[in-house]
Amino acid sequence: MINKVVAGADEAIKDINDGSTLMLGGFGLCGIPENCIAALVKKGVKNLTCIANNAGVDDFGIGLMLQTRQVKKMISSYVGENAEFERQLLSGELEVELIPQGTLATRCLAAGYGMPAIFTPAGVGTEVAEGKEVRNFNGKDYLMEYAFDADFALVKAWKGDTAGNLIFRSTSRNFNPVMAMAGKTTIAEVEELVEAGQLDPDHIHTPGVYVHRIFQGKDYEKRIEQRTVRKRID
Amino acid sequence: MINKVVAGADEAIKDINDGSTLMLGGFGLCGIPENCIAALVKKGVKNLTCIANNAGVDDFGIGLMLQTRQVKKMISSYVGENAEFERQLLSGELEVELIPQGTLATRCLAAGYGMPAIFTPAGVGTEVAEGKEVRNFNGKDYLMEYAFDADFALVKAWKGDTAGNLIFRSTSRNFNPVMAMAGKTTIAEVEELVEAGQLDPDHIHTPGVYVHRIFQGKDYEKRIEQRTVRKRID
Amino acid sequence: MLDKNGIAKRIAKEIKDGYYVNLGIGIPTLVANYIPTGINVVLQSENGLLGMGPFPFEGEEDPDLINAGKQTITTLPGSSIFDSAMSFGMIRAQKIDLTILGAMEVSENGDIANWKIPGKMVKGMGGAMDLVASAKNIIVAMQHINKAGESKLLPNCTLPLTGVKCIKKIVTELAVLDILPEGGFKLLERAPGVSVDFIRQATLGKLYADDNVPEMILD
Amino acid sequence: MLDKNGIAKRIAKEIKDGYYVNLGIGIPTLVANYIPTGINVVLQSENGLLGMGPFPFEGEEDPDLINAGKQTITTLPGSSIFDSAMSFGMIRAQKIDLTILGAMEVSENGDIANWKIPGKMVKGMGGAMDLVASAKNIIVAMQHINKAGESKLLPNCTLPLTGVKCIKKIVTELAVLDILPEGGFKLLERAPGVSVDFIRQATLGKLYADDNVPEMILD
Repeated sequence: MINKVVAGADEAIKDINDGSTLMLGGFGLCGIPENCIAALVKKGVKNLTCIANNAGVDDFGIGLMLQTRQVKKMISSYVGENAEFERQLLSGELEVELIPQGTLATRCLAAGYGMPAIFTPAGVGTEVAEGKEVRNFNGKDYLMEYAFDADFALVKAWKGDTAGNLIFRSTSRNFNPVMAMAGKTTIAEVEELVEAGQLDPDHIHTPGVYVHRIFQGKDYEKRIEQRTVRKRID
Repeated sequence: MINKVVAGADEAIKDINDGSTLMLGGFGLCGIPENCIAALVKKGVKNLTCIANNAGVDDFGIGLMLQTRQVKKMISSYVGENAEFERQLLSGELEVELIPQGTLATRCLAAGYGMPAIFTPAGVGTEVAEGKEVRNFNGKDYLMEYAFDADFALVKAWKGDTAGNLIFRSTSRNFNPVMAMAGKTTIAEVEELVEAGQLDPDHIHTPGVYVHRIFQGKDYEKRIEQRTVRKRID
Repeated sequence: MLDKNGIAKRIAKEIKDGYYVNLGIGIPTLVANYIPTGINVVLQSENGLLGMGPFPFEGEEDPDLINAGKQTITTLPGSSIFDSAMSFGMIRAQKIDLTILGAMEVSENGDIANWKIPGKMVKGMGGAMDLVASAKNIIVAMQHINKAGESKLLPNCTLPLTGVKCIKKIVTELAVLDILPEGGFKLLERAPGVSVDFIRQATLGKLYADDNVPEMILD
Repeated sequence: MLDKNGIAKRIAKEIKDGYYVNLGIGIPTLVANYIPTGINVVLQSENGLLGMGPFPFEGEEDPDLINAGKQTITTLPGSSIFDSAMSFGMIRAQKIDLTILGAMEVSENGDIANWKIPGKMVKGMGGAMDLVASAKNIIVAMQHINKAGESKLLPNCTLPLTGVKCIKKIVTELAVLDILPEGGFKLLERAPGVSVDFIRQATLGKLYADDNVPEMILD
């Protein structure tokens, strides 16, 4: 099997340079590549275009890269409560392209599956459709949307093996598998890195062929954005 | 959870009538819905259009439905060594539409993912392209191929639960998950039917929302088409 | 006049046995609390879960298990997890029987605006545009009139659209309404104690009402 | 002149460390036997497997585990299983570094015909059209001349095409050839004992050969 292991986050991102286009997995703060983000902040690369469903919060996730002004453009479906984000956007320092969440996911899938474009009804008749080709199939209008073209995909998995195979845990899966397929270079950080052969081939979510570098992550905070609970007396 | 369990194959296929379009999972004889095929032969429905990668062999798989002349049209990528198939094709009793294997799989995916059409380079410049729209993206030509529209998908899984969730085993997965997503009505037969909650949510290949009926199959033959082995002295 | 829980309660009556349902943020989330007992319903969360369960007990929160509102939740026996592409795949393929979401404005031809107010900071459409464009069955939970007393059921939306000609049913603090295929709001039910005239005044779009519009039955 | 194993052996030298490789049926399958030791290569089987292992030991055949030729096989540590859509997705997305397949005819501009002979029973293209249309790096393993002594390396294919302008390298019983971007077969290596003149006579398409074309080195 082909060994994809690198020592750590710094080595994994060493060729991410100014102006790169990155995909970052995660939904809110769930399943985000914490180690890669920390390494990017440390490295200080600038003018990044980030394709990610959300932009993190002020002091965590992609928000950390916004504070250091490393992000030139965000391509997201929802950019939450993030004061620094808002400030940069209003001041014109940050470009933002908002696209429907399903379009975001499917444009990743298209890249991973070698489909140059896909059709979706999301956004027909809205400002999202401006400048886009509309096509009718069976009486319904669809927009043609193009596959993403990202230099790097940074994803976070639960377990991975030395061959780059990945298994995700619960809803931290979200965008990670489709982005893993979509990056020209895909970097995976995992909570537990095991030898090839330790994962059941039937349980692998992302086959190693899609993963170029994998490393054992560390110090995961896994911050919860909305802690909602019920009382035991329920 | 919504219960999808039916008593057996006869009940599961009870509304498959003459002239229906069916998808049947499997690659060669691997992962085919043996129980459903037997029930269709018993029921004797005719003029079926079958979308399946292969057409079985003379005395097994879809070959059984060819012997009883239940199939009007096959849509496949490869129709192997099957004397009755050949006879019916040459005599004009059987229509065959051959399409590239990846196109077959992706037209299923398109149906399951609500995409009316997809683009693939497979078949550009060949007779497969005749009458189809060719479109150039980034200097490369692609054919536009439409999502399948099948009345029923018949799939075979290894394990399933009462909520219709499916797990496939090894390469018997093949076309089964994409067809499961693509059928207007999807019928799953499983080697082992368990209660909802017995399967790990992270290991489910086909979520139950795609499955309309599920039953515990029986008497699986799982015939091997090409038994290739090596000697232990290797 | 209904409060938010009343609206949620009334909408819950539209949920039928065997439905897969996607609930948006806000009032729609409350609907989960009023799903009739004795029916089997599966909630989809578009971040990749079928079979959303209740909030976890204190101390059992799992940061890897959240819903589309980023709240910690639980799974149920029979739940399944999938990626975002499959999640919106099943939405586009109309495998979800019912979508319930909020709106700022709805027009009499079924357009909806719920994601952007010009001049205000935009947060994004999230999955709303996918949901409204794809769902075969959408119920909008919304306020009939805004705080300034202006109608939000309009001849045409004034805010940027989320989707066009996609809404068929609306439940507000005042009424249950269908949108007619040929356009116009059809009044089906009045909130307890609310008159047809009051609803007519609160509806800027074309309103059709029969002579005897029944009051909602909530319990 | 090479036999089938000789062709496979020569092709195997093109496989580099870290390659993901798809092997077609026939001679390409034999290539697996000659992959140089000391390099790490992963074989893809388009029915849904990365990391194809050797045939099972007698008595250990698993009917659920086959390759694209429907042969019983095994997995290896690090193997992964996926569905047919993902399998052809990774093929289309050019995640497979090298595809090796057979051909009935190849033209000097890189067209290939390998699936259909008019008048004969057609079995279908299987995955061949997807593979040739998508792969960035294809090697064709084929006979240079047919049993009647006629060239199969032609100015234009006479059989129905599998793909157009997609082939860049060919290994036959006589030679290793590239197809030039501007068209034409470029002779790179001769099989042991085979002359350039012999290869020229066996090649109906345009053949370019330098003065000193080396013999293949097989071991």
